[in-house]
Order: sequence, then structure tokens, then C-alpha cells
Amino acid sequence: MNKPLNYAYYPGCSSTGTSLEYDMSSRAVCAALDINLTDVPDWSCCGSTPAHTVDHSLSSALSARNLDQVASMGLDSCVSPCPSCLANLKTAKHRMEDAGFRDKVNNLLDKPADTRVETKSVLQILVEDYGIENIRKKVVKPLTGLVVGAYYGCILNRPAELMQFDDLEHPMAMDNIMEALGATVVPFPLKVECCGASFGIPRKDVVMRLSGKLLDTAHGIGAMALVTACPLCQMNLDMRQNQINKANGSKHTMPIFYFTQLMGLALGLPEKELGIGKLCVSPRNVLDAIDANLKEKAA
Amino acid sequence: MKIGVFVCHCGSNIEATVDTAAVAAASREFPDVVFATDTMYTCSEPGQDEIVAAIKEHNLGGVVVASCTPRMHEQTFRRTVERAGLNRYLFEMANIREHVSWIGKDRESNTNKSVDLVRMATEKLMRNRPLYSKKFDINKRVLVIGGGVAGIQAALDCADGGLEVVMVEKAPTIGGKMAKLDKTFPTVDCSSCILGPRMVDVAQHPNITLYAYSEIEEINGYVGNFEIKVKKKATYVDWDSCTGCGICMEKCPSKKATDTFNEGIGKTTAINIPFPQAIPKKAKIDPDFCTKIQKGKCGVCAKLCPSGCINYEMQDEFVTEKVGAIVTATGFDLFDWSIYGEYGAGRYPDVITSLQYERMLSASGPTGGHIKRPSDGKEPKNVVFIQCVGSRDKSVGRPYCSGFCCMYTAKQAILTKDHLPDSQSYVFYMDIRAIGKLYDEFTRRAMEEYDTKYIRGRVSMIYPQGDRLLVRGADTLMGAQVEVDADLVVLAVGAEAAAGAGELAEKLRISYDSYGFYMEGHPKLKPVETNTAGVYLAGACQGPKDIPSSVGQGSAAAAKVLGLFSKDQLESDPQVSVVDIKRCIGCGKCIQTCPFGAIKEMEFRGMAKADVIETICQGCGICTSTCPQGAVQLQHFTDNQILSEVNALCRF
Amino acid sequence: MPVLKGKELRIVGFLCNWCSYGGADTAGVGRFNQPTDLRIIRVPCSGRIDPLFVVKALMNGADGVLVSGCHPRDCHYAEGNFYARRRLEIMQRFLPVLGYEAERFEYTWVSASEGQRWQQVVASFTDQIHKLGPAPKIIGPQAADTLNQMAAAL
Amino acid sequence: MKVININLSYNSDFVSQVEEESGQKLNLCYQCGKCTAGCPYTAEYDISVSQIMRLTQTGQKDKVLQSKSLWLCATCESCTARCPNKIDVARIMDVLRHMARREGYTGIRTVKTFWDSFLNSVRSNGRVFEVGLLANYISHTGRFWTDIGLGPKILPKGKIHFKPVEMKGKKEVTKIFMRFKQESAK
Repeated sequence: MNKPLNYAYYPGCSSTGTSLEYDMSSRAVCAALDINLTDVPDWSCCGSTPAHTVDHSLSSALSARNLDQVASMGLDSCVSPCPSCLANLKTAKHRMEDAGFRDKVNNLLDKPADTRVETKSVLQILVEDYGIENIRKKVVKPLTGLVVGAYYGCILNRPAELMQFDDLEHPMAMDNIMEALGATVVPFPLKVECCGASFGIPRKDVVMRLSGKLLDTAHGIGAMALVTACPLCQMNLDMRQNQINKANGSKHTMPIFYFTQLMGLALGLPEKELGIGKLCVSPRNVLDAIDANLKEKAA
Repeated sequence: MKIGVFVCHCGSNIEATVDTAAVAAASREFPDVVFATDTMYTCSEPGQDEIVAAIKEHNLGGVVVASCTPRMHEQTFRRTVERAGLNRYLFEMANIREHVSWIGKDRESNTNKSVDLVRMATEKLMRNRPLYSKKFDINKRVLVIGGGVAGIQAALDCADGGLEVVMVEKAPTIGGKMAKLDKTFPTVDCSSCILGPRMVDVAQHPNITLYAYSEIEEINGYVGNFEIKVKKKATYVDWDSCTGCGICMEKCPSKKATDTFNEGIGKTTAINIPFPQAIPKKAKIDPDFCTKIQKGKCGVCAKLCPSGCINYEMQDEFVTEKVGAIVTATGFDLFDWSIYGEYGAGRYPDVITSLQYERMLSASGPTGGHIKRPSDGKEPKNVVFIQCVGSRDKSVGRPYCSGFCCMYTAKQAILTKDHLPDSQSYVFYMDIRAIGKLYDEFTRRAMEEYDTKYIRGRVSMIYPQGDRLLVRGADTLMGAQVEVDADLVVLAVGAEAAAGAGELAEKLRISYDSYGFYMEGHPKLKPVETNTAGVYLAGACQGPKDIPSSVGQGSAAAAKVLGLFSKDQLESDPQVSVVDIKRCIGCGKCIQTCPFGAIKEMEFRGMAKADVIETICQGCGICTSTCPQGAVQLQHFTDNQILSEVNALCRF
Repeated sequence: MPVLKGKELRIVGFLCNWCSYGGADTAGVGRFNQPTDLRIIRVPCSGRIDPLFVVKALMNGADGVLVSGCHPRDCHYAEGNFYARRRLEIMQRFLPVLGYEAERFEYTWVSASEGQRWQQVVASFTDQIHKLGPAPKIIGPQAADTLNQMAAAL
Repeated sequence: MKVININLSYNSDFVSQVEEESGQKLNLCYQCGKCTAGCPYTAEYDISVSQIMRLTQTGQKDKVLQSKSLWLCATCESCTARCPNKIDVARIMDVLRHMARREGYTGIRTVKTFWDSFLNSVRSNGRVFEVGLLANYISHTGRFWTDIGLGPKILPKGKIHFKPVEMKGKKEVTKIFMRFKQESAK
């Protein structure tokens, strides 16, 4: 890379809890690729779904406070691993271009927010700023023999005008990364279908149905594992996989990786740094199969 | 000049928001106006009679009518004043309908504005002079661009009427979209049985010259005398000696060429005749796939051709044709549906277009008339049709209805049942548009007798599930989300303007709408005319149209051409430029700028002067605004006339 | 009748017969409401528009002048709109010399099918002129002479 | 079934309010049903999203605002992404939800309570404190904790903390909520 890549990093609340491994692996991969992430100082919650279901100005105020924090760092772009955070930060910036709305939001804040900062997802910077070909060059342990489907979830690139990333119905960013890592990618037909989002707690039945369908479909196309880029998707598919099996009478044991975890493995990073052990559905069999394939090839 | 002013109510169209009586009253105060009145319908017979009577009674020298746009009724009223013995150019119109009453509701402002427009018209009229047409000879040959069913109809009607016809077709065969259809609605009769004989008629008609696999390169001239440069694209086969025996096609080893005629269902040979009934039935080489042309090896066809007509060195050729009128019948193309990611954007082989399905249904098509899934060749059980793909969809820039998809979908559903009695068809639709004769009965039959399941709603998603496709749509009448397991999905893809329609329009100097469809002269009264004299439209180039309408327009365009050619000479439009020889300094600037070459240099008492050829001048007036001396003046739009309009608007 | 005080300003439009005049008709047929300030003069082609017409309109009391022709490459007379654009752009640069803001003049393209676009053009140009307010007027006892002298100078 | 008088039951204030708050024009909807066709939550809805659109268009305020569907929309934007008339349907659902809240409709209690608990957690901690959020939710719904089986799975992974992460600016966040409350009360 010619120019060093520097970004403010907004981890999002789930990074401190349920998606700890996404945060760990994102940081580890970026470090390995010499991408500098600096944490947004004293960041707060973006408001997530609950805030915008209450009011748009409240939602934007919660996000704008963080954009302002980034601006104070002297950086002009910010990355977040979480699509939900991303959508909120981007929506706030976009809506606040309207002067009336801007005033309404600033009214809720201690001081008027500087919201000129661009936000991108970790996935987007890896694909667009770093580049697939550069990733391919860094692979030391190809994921030979891993048959994987890429599941993007519903809000990584919607709405198109706002997110400006990848194909709306058939995104390819993770498919392309996985291919570059040496995995066998099977086209996942439900790439942008919703997993049930945050209904896991108040309406578990919804998640059982929607995420169950995703797992059935992944199984149907012969995927050994799914790869995701969203904490909520990953949590529904991984942590609740047992519940789904119980509710639907299925028998899935499908590992659900964050794409950054698989990248880290292919880049030769230790499993521990990538939080592989934090996954609920054990990926051991799948990872062992990759190792066996590698050894076979070497021999 | 004694001027009469007639302010039209147009029923309530104008009167509702303009006080026409007040406009008439104000007009009476204008210089030269000796008579002004308001009338209910000026264009009606009593309305016109009133004008004639007033001209006689008040000895009027000119008339102003304040009513609709001159593009509507200028000709009507010119004939009216002519009936009363006035020169037709001693007439002006003020457009107080389209430009006033229909675009604002404030009666005071509208009335005031109307008075302004009438004043402007009277000031111009005071400076109008009688103008007289000249006669000029015409070339009674007609060019038909496009050999689809509309063009064929126009060509045959003109040729049967005794005219010489030149037909230019872009593809290697005529027949257009209709030749690709298996059956036609609502009669379910065989498309090629109807069209085939007419194609043969074109080939055999002594009055028709056909240039297939050719395009229009250049068009010059004007009504009565056009000069057309035709590009005959290289076929690498001498068509004069090719007999269409087909040996070359049988033996050609390169079998991976794109089969355009079959809409990409299957492949064809590098040298091919598009289909057995092609007119002309001649072979042509697709150079991209010919091994000889690409790599210099092979040459099988040249060796085997019994008439020795293969020529790998062939180049494009140009010929010039002179005609007096042009019928444009360039048809339509299918909307590129790959923009619909939710339908797979082309990823799933068993999602096909309606025209591909048509080729599959056709006994002479690539599957021999058997319905087979492109993925595995199996017969489908559940066939799902999705309507309005690329029609009535603003999000893909196609808000209009393509008009014929409802009908052909019903036809295809019926044919599906005929071919595969055990199959079940489902049609996702929004509204069924079946407004032709026996059309609605036809769609009802698809439901009542053929048990086609019609589901009112759009489809949001298609995705593979096992070896089938899951189609997820809505049934808005049930208020539910619905799913169908489909073996084959047929998209009723909408129509859009033919590729290259814009470029051709520029050569023809005709207008097109924002979707590329050509603009007719008037949406109601001039459906096949254009604003360019001598250029007519037929078929779907003007907007999506089914076969009967296209044929109707083909005949209508032919009737217009025959009417135009019923006289030996045409009258020129006298609104042309005239040079004031005393003021002309012979600088030649007008000669350089005239887009039509209508001005030439002449000598007058030893000095160079400009001279306008009246029959060539089209009346644009570019020369008038170019002339540094004001010596060239466009009649009826002179500097004085336009400036009088400016003053009428600004000085009051 | 004079301009309706306080309601309207004086805007003159020169429209080519084939495209823009048709577009204005289409707007009418579609009943697309527009401000009433504009009065339209029909000319065969925008190439017929002598820059002098525009200048004279302003000198004689217009507050704004709008010219509209066919889209590039869609001219009924092949290239009239190119000539028009070239001449009128030069003219516009001289407007400030004569004491008029360049924004009092605008040149645009509207085809016969673009009724909605015509509505937008009229609305935004009228708005633009209202923001500028009335143009400076040559009035008083010597106005006619002054105008004649200026016209002669041009 | 109730007969609906179309003109008398049309609540024009409701229609214009939805249009203003959402920035969308309801008359653009021609009821093709594509939103319903793609909506992953249709199975759970009491009124499908295209019918919500229709009822909103026809000004049937009460029927719309009392719908459970408003509370089950996850804003996945399938509807918005595929609408042939480019209507931001998801935003309209959002706006309807805001109106339902303001007018005191509970919708689905568990969902509303969960969202409220989430925001309470943000209000007091600046960030979401997952365990606290759950405790809050359970105490408000009085529901038996159905995810109990998850505990043994997640606890050893070190993902669950029993104390919120401290952040300096949490007061700033709390103030956002306070000001919002004051503004809404106006």
C-alpha cells in the first residue's frame, strides 16, 4: 500500500459484549494489514433500532454526538464493524443536511455537532480502500476446502442511496474476500434477507422462523459454514442455533463466522486473537478439515 | 389594416379562468382593431362562419383568433380566412388555452395575460404580408426504414399503390419481432403463417427494393426530394449469387455464435441463415466467431459453397437512393431486465424472457417447440409468469405501460397448457389491460378454461431452492404474502425504444420523447405524421403497440404517402427567407450557416449576392439572425415582426 | 394592460416552434400550473433569435428573458440550436455592460414531450427574476430618444 | 364486516401529517403489493404492509395506529429497496410507529418494553449494558426468562459483564434524553 490507511474506529456497544470476537478480529486483521484504527474517544451508543422507532431527532442526536467526537480527532472518516451503527451514523449525517432537522437535533445536544465525517463499514474499507488483490497477496494459510456461504443481512447496503456500497440484491464483497482467501464460495440465495434482527428477546418465535430458514438454505446449498458481517445476524444464527433446532426440529451444527475471523486465520493470526473460541457453535471440525486439506496439499 | 379579433371560450376550457368578453373589449382599444368579439367555439362551423361574415361585413384585412395553440388549429383558421378571400398569412393566433387558461387559476392574471398575447398578435399581424407558395417537382419513391410487420404493411400498400419502395432492414432478415413469435393473440393462430406470405410478397414485389442487413447512414434533402445514403454491412457472402441452400451452415465447424434470432436460446453457426423462412434467404458470416476471419484458418464454407459466393474480404458498401417520402417503422426492443437483482439479474437459467419463451414454444425454434428448462432440459410443471417487468415501474425509469404484455402472457399461459397438459401456470399481474376486440374474452378464457391462476400482486424475489425456483410475491386481494414453487419463470419484459432510435431521429430530424419513442405530429389528429414534412411513423417506434395497431399504422402511413404523391408537384411553404438585394453585401455568412445548402451565391451587376432557393429553404431563419446587414429576412418572422411582438409585450 | 402590480414581473420567452413551444403546450395539456408572468413569442427555431431581440426586450422594460430551444442534436433544423447557444452566450456576457444582471437571461432546452420540465423551468426562472426584482427602466421624457440612440449603437 | 364510509372516515390531518413527517407522497402507492411480497415479517403482521399503506392513504387513522404490525417491523428496508414507485415505505412505518407512541398505543407490549429498556440502558450508561437491559426488560414484562438456556453457553465465553462499562460522557447522553423529553412535552 502506498498511503497509510487511518481511520477512527467506532466499535459499537455489542463489541463490548456479545460480539466481542468481531471486535477482536476486526482489530487484529486491520493491524496485520497495517490499517490504523484509533478508537473514537468516549464514544456512546448510536441509538440503534429502538431510538429511531421512537423519534428521528433522538436517534440522530445519539449518533451525531459520536460523529462530532470523530471530527474532534481530526480524522475525516470513521469505520464501524456493525451495520446497524453504520446505518444510524450515516442516516444522522444525511438527515442533518436539512437545516430544520439539524437545528432540531442540535437542540438536544450540549453543543452543535460537526457531522461532516464519512462513515464506512470495516468490510467496505477492506474491499474498497485496501483491495481484494492486496488481501490475496497477504494470505499465508489458504482456506482450502472450506465451503462457505456469505450472508450479508438486510441493512449492510440498504437503502442504496445512503449506503452506496455493493450490489443491492446480490452483494459480493464477502464472497470475493472468501474467494481470495482460498475458500470455495457457494452462492447464498438469501444474502440480504432479514434474520429477525433484535426480536430475539421480545419475539423469539420470529427469529426462530427467519434465522431457521437461513440455516436451512445454507445447509441446502452444501455450505459448511456461513460468514457474516453483522453482530445481530451472527448472534441470531450462532448463539440461538440450538434454540432454532429445538423450535424447528432441525439439526444444524453450522459454524457462523465473522468474515474478519476467517480473514485472520488465512493471514496466519492465532485463533485466540480472533476470538474463535467465543463462537457458540464450535467450528472445530470445519477448521480441522481445512488443516487436513492443507497438510494433504503440502504432502 | 382593419383587424378583427375573435376570443374563444373553448366551452369552459378558456372561459373558466379567462374573462373572454373583457379580453375582446380590451382588444377593441388596440390600433387597427375594428371588430372584436368572444365566441363559444371558434373552430366549429358556426364559429368559422362568424369569422367569414365579419371579414365581409367589416371589410377586415386580417384576423386574430385567441384560442388554443397554433399547433392545433392554425391551419384550420388559415383556410377559414382564405374562404373569405384573404391571404392565409393575414392571420395570427394568440394561445390563451395551453399557455394561459390551463396553467393558472387566477382569473385576473389570466385575463391580463390574454390581453397581452392578443396585443402581441395584432401588432405582428399589422406587419404581415400576403405570401404565396411555389410549386416544385417531387420524386415519387418512398423509403421504408424497418422490415417488421408495420414496415412490411407500409411497403406493400405503397408498392400496390404503384409507388417504388426502398426498404432498409437492420437485421439479415425482415420479419421483425413478429417473425419470432409462435402464435398471436387473441386468435392463437400461427404467427409465421400470417407474416410469412407477406414477407414473401416483399421479396417478390416488382416495386420493392430490399436492403437487408443495412442501415441508414445519412439523410439529406426535404419532402419530395430526399437523398439517402444506405450502408450495406459486410455479410462476407455475395448475396447476388447465394441461393440459400444452407450447405455452408450444415458444415460450419464453429457452432458457438450468438443466436440473435432465437434470443440467445441455444447457439448457431458462424455462417448462418437466421431461420428457414428468412427473407432474403441468404447466408451471412458472424465475423466474431468465424475461424477463417479471426485466425486465418478453416475456409470450409468457401470450399463447399456450390455457387462460390463466400468472400472473407468483403467490406461495408454504400449506396445512394433518392426518395420523396420516408416511413419510419423501426419498432421496439425489449427492456434489459438484468437490472432486477431481486429476480436474479440473469443468474438463474430458468428465469427467461417472454420472447425467449416464444422461441421455445415455436416448432421451428431451438427446442423444436418443446418446453424445456434451460438448466436441465426437463419439462416444467409449474410455470410462473411475472408481468410488468420493466413496465409501470418508476424505479427503473419505465413508468409507462407496454400495452401488450397482459395479452401475450395470457396467450403463453394457454399455449403452456396446450403443450403440457399436466402443467400449471401462475400469472402475477397488477391490472389486466385487455382493451382490444375479443381481448378481454381471451384473458378470461385463460382463467376459466385453461385454469391459469391469476395472482394480483408483484413479485419481490426469486431464488433457487433445490432444483426449483421459489417465487415470493403478494396476493393483494387476499392481503397475503404468497410463494410458488416454480420450475420455470417467464418474465413479461416491457418494451422500450429500439436501440439507436435517437441517432436515427437526429438523421431524420424528428423528435422523440424522453424514452426514445418518436413523437407523432399530434397525439390525436396526426398519429402517423411527424413534424418533419414527408416523414411518417408506423408501429412501435412511436410507442408500444400490438400487431393489429402496428399494421393499421403501416397502412395509415402508406395512405399518407400515397396522398402526398397524388399530386405531381408539391406546394412549398412560403415562410422562407428572402434576400434584399440592395442591402446584401455578398459576405457569404448566410451561405456558410444554412444547414440545408439553400442559399447560393449569384452575380448581380458584377457583384456577389446571396440567393435563396425557395424550395430548399426550410424556414429556420438562422440566416436572418446571421446576416450583419439584415438583408436576409425570413418571411412571416422578420426582424420587424418579432420586434413588434417584443414591443407589444414590453412597452405597455 | 400593464403588469399586474405587486403580482407579476415582465418576462418574455422566445421558444422554438418544434420543441419548446410544444413542450409548453404539453405542460398546458397536462394542466401543470405555472406562474403567469411569462409571455411567449413563437419563433421557428432558436437559431432565429437575434441577440438583439433579447437586449431590446430588456431595454424596453422586460425584467427577464427566457430562451428555450430543442435539446442538442434534436434540432428540427439540424443545428439551429448550436448557433443560438453560441450567439446568446456571447450576448449574455455583455448584459452587465448594459446595466442588466446576467441572471435576467437564461437559455435552456425543453423538448415537446417535456411538459413537466417546462413547468419547472418556468417556475424556477420566474422565481429567479422575482429575487432580482424589477429591472432598471429607461423612463422619462427622453426615454424614446435614449432608446433609439441605444438601438442605433447596437 | 363494518361498512366504511370513504369520505366520512377519511382523516385528512392524519394523511398530511404522515406525509410531512415521512417526506413521502402517499398517492404514489398503486398497491402492487411488492412491499408485502418481500417483507420478512408478513407472517407475524396483523395487517400486511401494503394494506397499512392503503389504510394510510385512505386516512383510516385508528385502524393503522392500533396495528400490531408497526411494532414488528424491523426496518430491514426490503420494502423501500424494491418499491417501484420509490416510496420509502420503511420510513412511513417508522413515522406511524412514532405517531402510535405519541397517541399512547401500546402495540406489542414485549417489543415496546424491550425498546424502552434498551433506551433506558443507553440513557443511564451512555452505552447499552446488555445484562442490565435484560434485567430491566424482565422486571417490566414480568416474563419468565425464556433464554435461560443461553446462560451456560455464553457465560464462559467472557462476553457477559455484570457491570456496565464506564464512560466519561454518559451525562451528555443522559441530557440528550432529558432534552428530548422536554421537547416532546411541548
